[in-house]
Amino acid sequence: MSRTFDILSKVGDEPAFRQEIRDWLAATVPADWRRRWQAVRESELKAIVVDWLEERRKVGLATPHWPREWGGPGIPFAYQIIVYEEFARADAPELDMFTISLFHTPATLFEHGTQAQKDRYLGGITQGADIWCQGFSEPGAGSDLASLRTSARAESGHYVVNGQKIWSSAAMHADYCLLLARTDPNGPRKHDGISYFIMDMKTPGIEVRPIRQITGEAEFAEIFLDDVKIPAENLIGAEGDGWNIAQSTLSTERGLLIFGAVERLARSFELDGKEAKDGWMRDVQLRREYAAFHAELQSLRLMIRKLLIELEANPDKASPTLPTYIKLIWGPFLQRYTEFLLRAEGIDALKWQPSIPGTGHSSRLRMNDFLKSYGWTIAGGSNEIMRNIVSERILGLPRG
Amino acid sequence: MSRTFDILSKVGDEPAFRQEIRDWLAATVPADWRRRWQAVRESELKAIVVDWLEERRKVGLATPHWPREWGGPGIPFAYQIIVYEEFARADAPELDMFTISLFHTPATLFEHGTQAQKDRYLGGITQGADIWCQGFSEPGAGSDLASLRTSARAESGHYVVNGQKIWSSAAMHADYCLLLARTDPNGPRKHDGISYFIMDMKTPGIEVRPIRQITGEAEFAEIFLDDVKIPAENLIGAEGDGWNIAQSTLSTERGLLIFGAVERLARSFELDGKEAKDGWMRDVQLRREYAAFHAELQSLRLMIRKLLIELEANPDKASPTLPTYIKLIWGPFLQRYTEFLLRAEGIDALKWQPSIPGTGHSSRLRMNDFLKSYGWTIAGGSNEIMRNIVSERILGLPRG
Amino acid sequence: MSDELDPGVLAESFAEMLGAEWPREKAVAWSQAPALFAEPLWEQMAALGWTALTVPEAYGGLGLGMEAAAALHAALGAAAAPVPMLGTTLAAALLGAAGSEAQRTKLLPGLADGSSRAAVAQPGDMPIRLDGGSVGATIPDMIGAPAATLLFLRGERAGRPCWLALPADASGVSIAATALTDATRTLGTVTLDGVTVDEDALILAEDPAALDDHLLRVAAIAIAADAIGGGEAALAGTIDYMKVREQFGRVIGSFQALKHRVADHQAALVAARGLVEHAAGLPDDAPHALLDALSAKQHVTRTVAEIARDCIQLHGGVGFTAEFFPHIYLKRGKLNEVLFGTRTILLDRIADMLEAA
Amino acid sequence: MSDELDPGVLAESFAEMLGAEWPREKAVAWSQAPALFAEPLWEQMAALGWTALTVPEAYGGLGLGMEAAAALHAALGAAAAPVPMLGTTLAAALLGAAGSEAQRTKLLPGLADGSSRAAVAQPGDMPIRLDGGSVGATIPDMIGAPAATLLFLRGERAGRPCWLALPADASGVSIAATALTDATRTLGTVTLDGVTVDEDALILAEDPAALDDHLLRVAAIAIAADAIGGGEAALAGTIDYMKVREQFGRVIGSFQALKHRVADHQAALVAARGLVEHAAGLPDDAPHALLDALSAKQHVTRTVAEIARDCIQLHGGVGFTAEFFPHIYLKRGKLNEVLFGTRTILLDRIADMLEAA
Repeated sequence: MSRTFDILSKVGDEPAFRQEIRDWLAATVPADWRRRWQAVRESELKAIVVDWLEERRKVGLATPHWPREWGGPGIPFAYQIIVYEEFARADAPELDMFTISLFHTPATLFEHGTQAQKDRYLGGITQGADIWCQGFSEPGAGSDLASLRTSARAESGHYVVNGQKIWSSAAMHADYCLLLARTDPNGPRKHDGISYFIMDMKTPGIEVRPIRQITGEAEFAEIFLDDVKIPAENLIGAEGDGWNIAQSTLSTERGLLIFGAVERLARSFELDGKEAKDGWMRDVQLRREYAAFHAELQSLRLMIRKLLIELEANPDKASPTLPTYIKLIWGPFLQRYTEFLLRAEGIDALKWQPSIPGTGHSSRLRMNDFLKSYGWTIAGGSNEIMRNIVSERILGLPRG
Repeated sequence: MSRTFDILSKVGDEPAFRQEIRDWLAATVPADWRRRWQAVRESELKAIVVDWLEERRKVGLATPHWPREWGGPGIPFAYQIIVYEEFARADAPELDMFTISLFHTPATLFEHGTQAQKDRYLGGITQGADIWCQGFSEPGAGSDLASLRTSARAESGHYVVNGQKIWSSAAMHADYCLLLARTDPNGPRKHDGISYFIMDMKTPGIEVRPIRQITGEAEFAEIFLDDVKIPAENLIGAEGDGWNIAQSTLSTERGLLIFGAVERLARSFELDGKEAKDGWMRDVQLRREYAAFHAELQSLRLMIRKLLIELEANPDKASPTLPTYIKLIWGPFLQRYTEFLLRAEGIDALKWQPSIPGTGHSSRLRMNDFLKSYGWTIAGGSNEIMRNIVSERILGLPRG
Repeated sequence: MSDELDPGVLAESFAEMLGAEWPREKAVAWSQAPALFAEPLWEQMAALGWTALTVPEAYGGLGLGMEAAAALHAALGAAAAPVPMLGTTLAAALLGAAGSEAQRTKLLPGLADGSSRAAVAQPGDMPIRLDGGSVGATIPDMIGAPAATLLFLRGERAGRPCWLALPADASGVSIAATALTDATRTLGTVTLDGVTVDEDALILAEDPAALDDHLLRVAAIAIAADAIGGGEAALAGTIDYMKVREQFGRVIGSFQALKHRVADHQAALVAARGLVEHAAGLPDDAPHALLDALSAKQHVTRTVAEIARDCIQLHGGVGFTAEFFPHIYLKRGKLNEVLFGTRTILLDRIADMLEAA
Repeated sequence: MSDELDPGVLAESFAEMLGAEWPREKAVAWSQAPALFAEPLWEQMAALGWTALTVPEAYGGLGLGMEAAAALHAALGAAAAPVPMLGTTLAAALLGAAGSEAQRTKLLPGLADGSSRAAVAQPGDMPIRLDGGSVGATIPDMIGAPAATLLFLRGERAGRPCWLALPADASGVSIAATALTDATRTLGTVTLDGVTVDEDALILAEDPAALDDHLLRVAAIAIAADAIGGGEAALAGTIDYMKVREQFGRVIGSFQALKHRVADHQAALVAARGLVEHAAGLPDDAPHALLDALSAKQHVTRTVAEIARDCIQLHGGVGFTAEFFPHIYLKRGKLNEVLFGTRTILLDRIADMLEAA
């Protein structure tokens, strides 16, 4: 425990880098963290997650995929992949609560933010523990995001925002919000007239109401906006450019999030088989079903690795279709696999336990993982939308 | 063999009726008929089928479901069901080639034909062996039947017909055709202006070209119509009433056809399990899959029996939705079951053999049955159309 | 069943009362703050005679059969009602088939008037050794035990299977509740520690295997009925939602890809209901009575669980929240798949029966 | 594989030639009047060096590896080409792994130049007893045997597995063809009646089990590649059809319910292709080389057969006729599922390997 680690100094020597992370994880991640995180109250959750972020920060891995310009370690993509692989392999806690902070906020600000915005906000993530949330979806604008109705009325030096946002992950913990609102209700198409803002969550007029999920957790919330004043300098990009900027926000997690999720499942998959050695793995049929999932899981890992390799080689030339295919396959796969485990494990799998924060979609609480898998097929563009995209934009079939 | 049978005299005593049919079938259906029918050339097929029709005629069962007014035996519906049950149970040959003659022609003529038409044509079925076919679908009008383009131009005393029909079962053997053609190309909706004709297949200008199916057989054909003259008295109903009459033609087989098919499959299903006793029924997984199909097969049999009972009680009050559900479920079930047999039986199931006429969808040639199952999901309103009907007409979801 | 009551009429009256007394809002509220069972609802059911449905008339019941029971369980499934009716149906069947006159007289009236709530052991449960003296045993995962006043446990005396009927508050009996994801039912581990079992607590069947099959059949029908009711309610509610929820300027129920899925679900439910009604309508001694009940149970519970899954997806985001109803049916549906024999166990048994036929 | 040839470039040249020489019309015509194999096409393949692909350079081949072979088999699958290439790939692998120098010198050049056509026994085939004297045996269901000039059969001498290489026209050898529903391949029963087996016909592996695994891996990759090529061609052709076929005044490709099915198929094929390419790209001695090949084979052949089924349905009526192409891919796809191990057999083996890992 007293050993010091210098992971970043190993960049340039992949095996050494991997070994150093592995050693650090072994020394740092408590064997019983799942039990401890599971026991924590919702109100204390942020503190324990921030503690883990701080641990990561000590070895420069709070924001492992951030370039140096953003204040990150600036390690090559291959090394970022190693980080995520080893975190998954060691079952290190995920930083779900920081997903927007770590991925969407920097990508958006770096490409579209002013220098002042970057200076002011990126540091709160690299050096602090600012939590960001996303204010995109609305009750009437889910899959059809462009029809959003939250309005931002320009007044002198600020905008006045009114409306309602939904499905905003970690909003109840958030310091800031990436907000889409309509500044021009008379745009020729509904995509027009949407603008993109940074909203301080402490501003008066904001009410956050957690949404209880079917797993019992409340990971996301509704945000009610009642005459919320946002300073004009918090506009990102030009007025009316919100839709385009949002597209890049949504596409900039570069596969690493889903990569982490799938690698965590791969670890869990292996354990599932081993733990069932004297259980359902003795049943010819269930054993075959398990073996068949292996191919599907491998095919997903291969697709994601291919995407990551392409992105590393040249982000602009990476396949624009692979992310869509990956999203379309991953959610239903996860649903079928977790459903298989319910069937294989019988009544035990149906017992209720509090969910375990930080375990993503592989908490190994069977029913929770099964239920939570619907997050992948509904959120972030439902699979129905993905099928429209594949058939129309990729395969060239006409709109109905 | 020398015993004489009087099946119809047993009406009024169900067990005796059933036993008499059973005895007659045992005495009459040759044990090796499948082998013999399989060996017959396409050109000789009609003769062997007619022989079997004649056998049935001897005991009054050529047209078992026909009322006395049509020249049939006029037995109660419960007894008709027994006939079809026992034919299936004994694996008696089906009269596929006579499907239109036995079901669609009488239903159409009896409800919509003139007395002269009934007198002239029904006798050719009850006493002769007239084969009828159906000239409904066209290459450009399949699921969308109402868009048919074959034209019938009225001249003095006759119509002149030009166009092309497709998917016409047994057309190469047929004496007559139930033809839909457009008499008025300027109807307000495409359903209008369609008329319904009896067409003598010996009329000059008709060319029949068999269509080879994916099983290798040619059970149906294309019909090319080049200035074919149809006498005006062969119009059924009024000019322009064709669409409505066709709807009743299509809905009047009263469940007995699909009942027969499902009962035949039930017989085959039982045999499949028994014959695999020392084969795939020893594999835990395949055995469970087989057991699971049992429930599905039972559910279909129950739905069909329910429909038949309702029809017997009061045809006008029978569920209008059950036939749609049955059709929607039966085809995919048959596909999954026959596909299961392919998997269970391995390479043997993939060997080619000539198809066996008269065995319907249970020839027990595995690949043939599998391929032929697509007849049920494509023909007579594809399952896609059925799903539209269920969702729109039954569940009240709006059109897209 | 009695000739006097049409199961269709019964079903309507069940649905009417539950629609009024256990509307969807209550089911949703319950899922977020469950208790052991909905006591006021149970009392109303008892007042209406529902708990007496299959109890013989001589013991304060209505003497109806499995068709009526199936109609009731389907209605309770449709409402996702948190009441321990399965225990009553099973206990009535157990006592009716093998209880002594004294046991019936003692226990059936309480079941009939709802003052007793029963939990009945499942087929796989380890029997309790009863070869003398006081009894110690642990029976894990007993459905309904935490809400029960009366436990029916599997025993074995001198190598011969039997049942024992124990009050849940008998000396030495303790019940530890295990939380379930399906908040409408309860599960518990029953521990017997130095329990004295009187002779009159033993239910001795002439043919214990036949009794097991009888109870399995009753359980299969009751659970299949619960499932079909739940599946129909979940799909109907989803279709209603699809008629009002708009995206891209259209109600989502107008999208053909969704319509086709819903059409398949609807057809599957119609077929599945036929299996349940058929199995429930067979006489106890019909040749395929057990086969058809198990076939229905494995098929219907699976079909409904699959449909309930898709109801979540068809709802989109709100389907993922505890505030909408689909998850209630999915969780109840998943438990139905497992209770009284998982699909693999039942299919093995069905295959045995098909082979023996 | 050799560093000199990019499998993508190879794949393009394969597709180009087959597109010109074995267009869909020929495949459809062949399905209605098949022969043993398409001789002119085979000769062109030989002339272009395709039959020499994996034969070592020292024996007249190109010395390429499984990545190149996979590209070729995928192209042949896409064209549904009726050529016995699987036999060549397997025979080259067998001789390469275990043939003596004399056997390689004698047999490989003929395979490379296409003058020999091989059929290679499958894993489950009963080995021929070779314990002296003349040999009699029957080997049923040997894929490619009717079109072969050279047979590679499983033998056993003194309890030890081996292979024997026999000319198809050797004295005492007869081959009875069995018609297949997939008209692009052949199947036959090989009978040996008083056949003299010379010592130099025996192929003796140091580690027969390892050789079996090697051949199984090669077969699995070649068949999975054939399948993915077929699946992609079937789906692409179906999508083309959906863009022109009209019903209800719209091209059927605009119906959302059909579009969503096609989108799922497309995604499944992209994922499946990744498995094939990955398995083909692994070195022979990679730890998971066999596991990944078998996993790919079972998954890809099943996925493609399912998609080919739906291509029939998506075509509607014409999909049911021999004049349209989907049935060709379905039949070839169904045979691919079975060859060199059905899914159940492979999954049992995969589960063993996963447990041992």
